[in-house]
This record gives sequence, structure tokens and C-alpha cells, in this order.
Amino acid sequence: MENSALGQYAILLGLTLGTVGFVLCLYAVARAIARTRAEPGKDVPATAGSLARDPVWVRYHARYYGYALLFLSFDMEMAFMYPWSVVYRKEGLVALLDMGVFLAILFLGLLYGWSQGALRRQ
Amino acid sequence: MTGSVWELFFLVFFGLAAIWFGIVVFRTHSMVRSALALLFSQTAIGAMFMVMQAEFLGVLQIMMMATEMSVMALFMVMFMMDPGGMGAMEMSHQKRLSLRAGGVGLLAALAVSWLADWGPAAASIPDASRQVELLGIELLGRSMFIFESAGLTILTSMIAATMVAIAPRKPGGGT
Amino acid sequence: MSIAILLLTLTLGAYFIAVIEGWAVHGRFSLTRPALSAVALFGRESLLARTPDRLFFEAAPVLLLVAGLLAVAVIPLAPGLIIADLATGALFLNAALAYVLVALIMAGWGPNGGYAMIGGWRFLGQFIAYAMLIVMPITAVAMRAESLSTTMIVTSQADLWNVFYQPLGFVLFVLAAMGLAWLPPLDLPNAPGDLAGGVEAEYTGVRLAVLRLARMVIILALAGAIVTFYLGGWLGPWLPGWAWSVIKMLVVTTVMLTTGRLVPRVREADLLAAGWKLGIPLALANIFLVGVIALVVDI
Amino acid sequence: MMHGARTGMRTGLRRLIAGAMARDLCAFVVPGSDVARARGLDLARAGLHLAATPRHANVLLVVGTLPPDLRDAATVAYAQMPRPRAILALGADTLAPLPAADATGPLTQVGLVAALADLRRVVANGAFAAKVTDFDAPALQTRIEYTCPMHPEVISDEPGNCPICGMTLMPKEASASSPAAHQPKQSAPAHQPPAVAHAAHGHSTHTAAETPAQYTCPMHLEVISDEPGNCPKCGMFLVPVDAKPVGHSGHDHHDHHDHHDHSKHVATETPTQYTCPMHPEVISDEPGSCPKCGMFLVPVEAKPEDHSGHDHDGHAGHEGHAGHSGGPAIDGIEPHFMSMVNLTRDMPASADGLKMEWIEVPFGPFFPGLPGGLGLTLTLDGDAIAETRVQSLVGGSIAADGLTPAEFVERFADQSPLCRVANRQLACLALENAASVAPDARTATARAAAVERERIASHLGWLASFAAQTGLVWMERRAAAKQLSIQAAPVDQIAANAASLRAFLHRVRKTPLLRAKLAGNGRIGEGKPVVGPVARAQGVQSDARAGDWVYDALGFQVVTGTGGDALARLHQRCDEINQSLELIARAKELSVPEPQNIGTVTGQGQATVETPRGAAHLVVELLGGKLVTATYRPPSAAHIDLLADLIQAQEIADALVAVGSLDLSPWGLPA
Repeated sequence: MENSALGQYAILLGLTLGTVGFVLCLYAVARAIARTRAEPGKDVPATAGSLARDPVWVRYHARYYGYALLFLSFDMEMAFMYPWSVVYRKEGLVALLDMGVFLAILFLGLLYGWSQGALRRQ
Repeated sequence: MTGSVWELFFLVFFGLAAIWFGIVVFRTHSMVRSALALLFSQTAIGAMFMVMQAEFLGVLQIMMMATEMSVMALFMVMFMMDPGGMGAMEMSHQKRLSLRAGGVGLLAALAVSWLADWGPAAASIPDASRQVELLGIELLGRSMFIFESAGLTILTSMIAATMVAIAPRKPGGGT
Repeated sequence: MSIAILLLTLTLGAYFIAVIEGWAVHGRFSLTRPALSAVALFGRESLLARTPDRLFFEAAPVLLLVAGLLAVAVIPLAPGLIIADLATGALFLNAALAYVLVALIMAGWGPNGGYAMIGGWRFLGQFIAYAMLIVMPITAVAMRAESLSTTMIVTSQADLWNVFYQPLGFVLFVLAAMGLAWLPPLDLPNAPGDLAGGVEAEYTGVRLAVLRLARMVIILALAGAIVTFYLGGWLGPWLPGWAWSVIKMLVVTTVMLTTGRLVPRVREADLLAAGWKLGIPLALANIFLVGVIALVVDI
Repeated sequence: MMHGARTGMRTGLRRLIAGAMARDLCAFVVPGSDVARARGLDLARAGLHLAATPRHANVLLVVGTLPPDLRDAATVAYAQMPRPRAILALGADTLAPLPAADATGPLTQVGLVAALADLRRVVANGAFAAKVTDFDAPALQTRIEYTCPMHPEVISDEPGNCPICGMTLMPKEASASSPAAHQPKQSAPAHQPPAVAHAAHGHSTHTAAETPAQYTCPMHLEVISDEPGNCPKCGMFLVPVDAKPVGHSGHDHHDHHDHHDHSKHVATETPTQYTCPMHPEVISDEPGSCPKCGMFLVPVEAKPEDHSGHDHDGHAGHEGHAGHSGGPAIDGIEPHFMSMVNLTRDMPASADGLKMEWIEVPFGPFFPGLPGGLGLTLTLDGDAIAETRVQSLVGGSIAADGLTPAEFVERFADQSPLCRVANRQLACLALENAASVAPDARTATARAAAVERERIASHLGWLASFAAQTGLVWMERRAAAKQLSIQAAPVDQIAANAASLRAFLHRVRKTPLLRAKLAGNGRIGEGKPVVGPVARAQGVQSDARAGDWVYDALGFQVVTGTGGDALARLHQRCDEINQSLELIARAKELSVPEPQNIGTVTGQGQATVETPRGAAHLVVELLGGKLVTATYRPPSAAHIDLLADLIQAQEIADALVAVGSLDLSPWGLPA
């Protein structure tokens, strides 16, 4: 097993391609057993015994966009926390204070969103 | 030297995949397909980082782009007409202007990549865990100011997003 | 060669998880039922909706299985027994499991059906609720281990398992993991009561078999992640390393699959509110706490 | 040979798979698992797994005889099951559109087990067959309709342009059973204020198929021409002059037109060029439709700068109702960019002010957790309910003319399978009332005990489907087992497992997080006509048993709760189960109501019985010992009308829990 970093990535890529190949083999076996017959009403998405033929690709009204916007910012914050967490124990107190300030700033943003009613079902 | 030939091959392969997904973003009529094409284009770029042995950057790129492009897909579906692309309407506007802008951008990128002095190629690359540590030390050392100002910009983005998107509540509303 | 053995043990683990889920749902413990239903699924037709997004509909189960397998690839069963020991293993696990969200959005949007689409976007809401509660506990674990590599994380727990070192992180991570694998009570995307199968409703035949296999692998990956981050991976007296890992993973899976069903399905509004108003402050507190302990105590 | 087989020779691998399928039967129960349990079928013990959707099932289990509407719905469910699929019919005489059943049996547990055994054999042998015929049925037929991507309500039978925006119409499948293309959807405009017509249901315009003599422009009536085309002034699609369909687009436009002050319309400026709202690069000198998307071209003023100044309103007004051309030219964005503001001008805004499109999703007759046979169609705004349409597919009164009393009692009991004993009691009391004959105290008490036993079984059945809906699998399994055990149990056996039933109910109330899921959900306002446990959960003392001397002898008091939401209804039904257990213990004797022979009597009789869902009322008319008419008012009739505003603007999960908490019985409702 190659232990160099690139070797690991090659294994992962091989795993991905192998999985796709495995699934294609499964599909091939299933198709070999029998084919799917097209019959009236069979291709309409099943909605509890009644036919709903209208397409449903409309502008979906999600109610959690308040959370989604704050999530984007918190996700950016996480990108900074990983390298910090790895060197935290070596750096000691300065790391704690540094990240403390960073997290306090972002917690401020969360409190602001919370107070303005972003964290609820709009 | 066979390693670097494979590296070059995969670098080019993922580069072309990124470009092809980038093209699909504008060719397709369905909004969700366009958003997820952008997602997989970023994943291809993340894979390029990993081929260039910048593991932390690559994995971070793959992870964060997956989630944030999905949230973008939701907003595209919410606010674009006919998100499923059923009507196959021609949605591109200002074609001449954008073609010219694209051409200028391409030339600028090529110019920077060819003309800038990148210095000698690094002979030995620190291994992945060392890279993460170096990045951590960099964050806490020389670039602490950049790190904290990044925190402030994220804070302003939060406040701006909330002010724009959330309707001001009637006074005395619940939490 | 060892990768082949690893893959074999992992498929056995996934099969045993299917047996446990069958027992949790139908109340009868039968070793053969998952095999029977898998073979039966092979024989059934694999249907396609009338105006589907064919690419999404086909890609979703495969992407789900790839996400599950890549996540399992970085889980160490024993000191040398790991498919890909990356230096940023914990981060890679999180990156792979982020594609579960992408796959479910594809599965939801693909068939152009009412239940599936609503199920897909509801899972995005559920993701936004649990996303931070997966990332922040991993940061706390990496702080103690001073590395993102899963093997280093396990060796760092030699003196004290993380479940005792940072119990708050453990609780948050387990709840977020149940959300990620959409196990009841957080089965919003395929809620049988609200959406009659939701995201999984339009899959039949061999595609459904791949989707269910992918779900089992994801549950296995999450159980592996919980064991690696919090329950000391292969560490344990008497038994060999890989035996401890397998036992712990099966125990964690059984707990996740059975205790979840004792509680009614959580409402999406409550899940989001709990995740953001309660979960994130607790996660930040957990990071701060671990930060202080890591400086004071040097185990 | 199975009708639902797949094509393929029965080789080794296929025989193995067929064998596996025979042992892994997954059933989609029609009309619903609640009816199957009420009829005494224990599907879990028979080794049958239930599927939430026909896609995951390979057996269609038909329980009892289905009314015609429900048979069509069962045909749809059967058509959507992947092959190989089988039909198991228990106690069903006609399956009409469905093919012949692969295994049949009487409607008993023994019949189910026997039918399952030979169904496994049929599936093992017949899953794959050499020759297979497609399954087709009238309910599945489809017609191709053409609709406009931006105005789904514009429907026409042949390709063409949308009368509102001129876009080329897209082919779309429509089921034959839906109203014909030409009738505008009556349901939409009825409760939509005509001025604010929602785009998904909005302008009920449609292209007139017949070809009247002349054409005119909706906004410039002075323009008259003999053949269809575009108006020279504004490019609008010319519409027939004399055709008078309800949603005549011109009329609609006038209506829309009045919005903007007609007098301000500047008639003098003569636009020279035309462009497409969505493709400004398309410039042409005369009106027509855009080559790219088919939208009609809108006039472009030569000098946008000074024009936009003084006749701004007119300009915007003119642009506004001319369809979807953009507002005044903003620098950087080309003129006439079709902004979403214009597109969603007429849509109703949701609670948070966004104007989104609605989709119509049926939670139809066979939805897991909802009562079988309840046709619920919700118009969803995202995951919240915008409109509700509920109808019973199993309604309709029974033809009582010329039946003997015994036949009438049997027929009336079978009409609603969820409360058969209560219906028998109701029929017997009404007949005895007509013959003014009173049963003696012993049989009356025994009959009351039988009704109470069925109340316990019905509440446990409701608890099982409510638990299935909220995701509590253990509670569903336990409640179903207890319902089946108590349904036909003699008095001593009921007393024996009363203690375990009370312990189970105690654990049900103590389920963690149940309050978070149910509290405040499905609350009905004061003063609404509510009956039965739903009313008593609100504190209303309405119970038909209160004045009855039989119940007074058994020491009956009306049990009420407080709160009136889904949680209070759960506690109320648990209290009523405990109370019924005590009543049965005191009655000490139990017998199913049998009609006394009342000889040849003429006259009218009426009776009221507290069924598990509320007071049901029956009036019978007899002529010489034979029935003439029977008018029956089921208890759920009141709740069906409350449904619409009960779940208005609720999230789907809360709405379905609220609907489930009402414990509706669609059987016997007026159709």
C-alpha cells in the first residue's frame, strides 16, 4: 500500500471509480434479468393513489433562508478554525485569546441575527 | 519521474473537468443543474489542489463548496423563473458585453500566469500535516491581523445578510 | 491486499447494520431478511418518472454510495488497518459526508414529484441545522489530538477517551450524526408519515437497492466516526484492536437505531431552532472548555 | 400465471429471485391499514410488511369491497407498482378496473394467512412469464395539453401562443379524468378575488377553439381584423370578438386594465421599433413574436430618456398591462428587462412577503397515517399549506328502499367498517324506536358494553395510525396488537388484559418530546361545530351517552379535557379508553346488537348513538315492515368542513398531524 500522500489519493480515486463500476455492474445484472415495461400511469410520481401529472419544478418557498444566510458565514468561520485547532496546544494562551476574539465577533453576528428574527421559520 | 507524469495527467484531467463543468453552468437551462455543475467544478478544483499535494486546501475546498453551493442552489430555485428549465428559455443577456469581458479576463489570467515571477519551483514540499501546522502558525503569527479582519468581514456579511433578507419584525414580536 | 479485507469487513458491518435496522423496525431479529429483500429488489423493475432530471435521478444513489465509502475509507479499525490514512482524515470524513446532502438534493429534484422535491429541500433545512454541530466537535477533538489525522486522534485518546474528556462534544456529535444519516426521529427527507417515502419514494428496483446499501454504509461511517473521535477507536484491553473497533461500532449503531425510534419525528422548525439557538452556543462552549483543559492538563 | 409478471424465461437465476420475492412480500393496503385492522386482520403477525408508497410494494392488498371511486384510485396505485406485482383480495367481490386477483380469501385472519400462503406460491412460480400484457385502465388515460411555462392556467388542446404573453405553449400531459381543457378551472377563480388572480390559478383565459368571424385587440378595441395575428399598436395577440367563454382573455385584460388609470394611456406616441422583453437584442420594425422564445414583441420608444420623465406612469402603466415588458430603462440593464417584480405582480404574497409559485399535491385516498378513502389535495406554498380540497371517495348514502330490517342492519353496519358495532346499535335502536319496542335492561346493557368495546378498539386503531404518522413505530405495533386482541374479546379476557392496556396508555402519555410535537397543533377556535372526543378535548360537555338510562345505570360521567389541540385529543382518547374499560367491567355482559323482529310496522323511527368519533344520527321510515328511506348523519361531517382553515398556512407535518388528530371517518359522508 503506497504510503505517500499521492498514493492515498490514488487509492481514494480508485475506490470512487470502483464503486461507480460496481454500481454499473449491478445495473447491468438487473437489466439482464428483465427490462422495464412502459405502461400508462406508471411513470407518474406516486402520490398516494391519485395521479398528479403537473411538473413540480417551481420556485420552492423555503422558510429557513434566515438560517441559511447565517450558515454561510459560520461555514467560512470553520475554515479558519481547523488550522488553528491543530496548532492550539503548542501556541498556548495566545491561540485561545486569538480564537476567543474571533469567535466572540462571530457570536455577535449570531446574536444580531437572532435578535432580528432571522433564526425562525419565516 | 513517472510520478510527475501521472501528476501532470491528473492535473490536466481535473482542470479540464473544472472547465467543462464551468461551461455546463451556463449551457444548462435548469437552475439546480447549473448550481450543482458549479459545485462539481469547485470539487474538480479541490481535486487539483490535492494532486498538487496541498491536501488541506483541497479537502477544505471540496467540503465547503459542497455545502455552500447547495445553499446557492436553493436560493436560485427560490428566485429564478422556471427553475426546472422546462421552458428551455434563452436566459443569457448582454451577450456581446459578457463575451468581451470574458475574453479580457482570460487574457489577464494568462498574462499573470505567464509573466509574473513565481520564483523557483519548491524542491521539497512539507507533508500534509506539516502544512496544516504551518498554516495554523501563520494564522496566529504574522497574519493574525488578516485573520481578525476576516472575522470582521464575516460579521459584516452576517449583519448585511440579515438586514437585507429578513423583514423587520413588528415591535414586540417573539424571539 | 489489506484493502480487500477491509472492504469485506465493512460490507459485513453494513449487512449487520441492515439486520439491526430490520430488528428495530419490524421487531423481529432475522439474519436473512436483508439478503432476501436485496435479491427481491434485484428482480423488481426500476422505474423512471415521466419528465425527470435523468442525470440527477441516476447520479444520486451512486453519489450517496461514493460519499459513504470515502467516509469509511478514513476510519481506522486497527493501527495499520485503514484504507487511506490521510493527514487531514477528520476533515476528509466531513468533506465526504457533505456529499450526502448533494445526493439527497439530486434525489429530491430528480423525479419531478411533489413528495420527493419537498423531501429534498427539507433535508437541506435539516443539514443547516446539524452542519455546525458536526464541524465544531471535530475541531475540539483535533485540538486535543493536535492533528486532523484519524489515527493520531485515536492514539491521543490512550489515557482518557474523548467521551469523558469532552462529553458535551460527544452528545452534540451523536445527535448531528443521526441527523446526517436521517435516522428517526430526524427522518425528515423520507418521513413515511409526512411525505410517504419522500426522497426515496421514486426509487424502485436495483436503484433502491443501491440507495439502501448507501444508507447502510453512511450509518457505518458515522458509527466509525463516533468510535474514532470519542470512544478511543481500537484502544481497549484484552481483545485485538480491530475487534474493539467492530464491537464499539456495532454498539453505537444499535444505540442510534433503537433509541431514535422512541421519540416522535422532530418538527423542522424545532430542529433548526434547537440546532442554532442551543446547539451552536453549546458547541462553542465545548471548544472553549476543551481549550482550557488542553492547556491545563497535558494528557 | 400472474397478471403483474415480468417478461423472462424462468431460468435458474430468475427462479431464485422469484423465490426470494415470494418470501419478501411488501403490501400496499387499499383502502388503508386502519380499515384492515378494523376488520380484524393482523398483517404483521401474518408476516406481511407494509409499504408507505406503491413504489416500494409488490402486493396490492384489497380489503373488502371498494366503492367505484376507490377502485379507480386502487387502479392508479396498482399501475404505479413496479412489476412483478400481485393482487391479494380479501372479501372483495368486484375489482372491476383491476385485473383478476392472484389470491383471494374471506375477510378473516385465517383467510388472510391461507391466501398469503398460496400468494407466495403464485409469486414464486409466476413472477416471470414468457408473455406479459400491459395493464391499462380508463383512469390512467392521458391527453396531451399545451400550456404556457409562465401561466400554467393557460391550457389549450393544440400548440400555439399564450394569449397573455405570446410565448409558445409547452406540451404537457393531463389525465383524461381531469376537467376538459376548455373549461377554465372553476375551482380557482371561485375563492380567488378576481382582481388578485394567482399566476398558478390566475387568469382563467384560454384560447377559443372555434373560429368566430372577427378578431380584435383586448386593449385597442378599434383594431378589427378577420384573421388571428398581432395588434399593430401594442403587438398583443388578437382575440375573437364574439366568443363569450367565461375567462375571455380580453375581458380579463380589461379587468386588469382598469387597474391602471385608462385615461393616462398616451395614445398619440407612435413606437417605431419592437423588441422582446427577454431578448433585447431582437429588434424588429413590426410587431410579431420573438424568434427565440415566441414572446410577442413590445414597442421601444425612440428617446427613452426624456420620455421616461413626464409620462412615467403612463409608460409604466402601458408596459405593465402590455404583459411583461420591463419598467423604465435603468442604466446598465437594457430596457424592457423582464424583472421578477413584473412577473409576480398579481401573485398573492406569503406571510413573509415573498410571492412564490404554488404546487398542487394530492395526499390522496391511500396516504399512510391518514384515514383510508379521504381524498385530500393540498395546494402547497413551499412546505406550507395555501389551499385545501378535501372530499370523501367512499361517501354516498346506502339505498335502503325495500330492505328487510335484518338486511338493513347488516348493510348499514358494513357501510362504515371503522365503527360497525356502533352502526348496528344505531340501526337497531332506530328500528325499535319506529316499532316503539324497548329492549330489556340486560340486552341493552350488553349492547352498550359491545359499543364501548368497539370504542376502545377504535381509539387504539386511531392511536396506531397516529403513531405511524408521527414516526413512533413501537407505539404503532403495540396499539395495533392491543386493538386486534380486544376487538373480539369476551368480557373476562378484556378484564384480564385491562391492566396491561392501562400501562401501555400510561407509557403513551409519557413519551418524551410528544408535547413538543403536538402542543398547540390543530387548535379549533371556540364556537365551531365540533363533536365527539374532539369537542370533549376542548371542554365541551357534548356526549350522546349522557342522557341514556343504560349508561346512567353504569354510573357514566362525561369525561372532558382542556386545550383542544392534538395533545389534548390524545389524552382525551386515552381517558375515554380507561372509562370504557370501567364501563365494560361494570356491565359484566357483552353481546353484539341483534335486530329484534318488529313484524310489519309502519312509521318513522330515529336514534342517536355516541360512536367513537361523535354522535351519529339515523332516521328510518318503515312501510309494512320494509324500509323506505334511511337518512344518516355521520359524526365526521362537521369536522370535514373545519379542515380547510384548521390547517391554513401550517407546515405540512403539522397540518397532517392536525388532520390525523381529528380522527375523521370518510365512510358514509355525503359525497
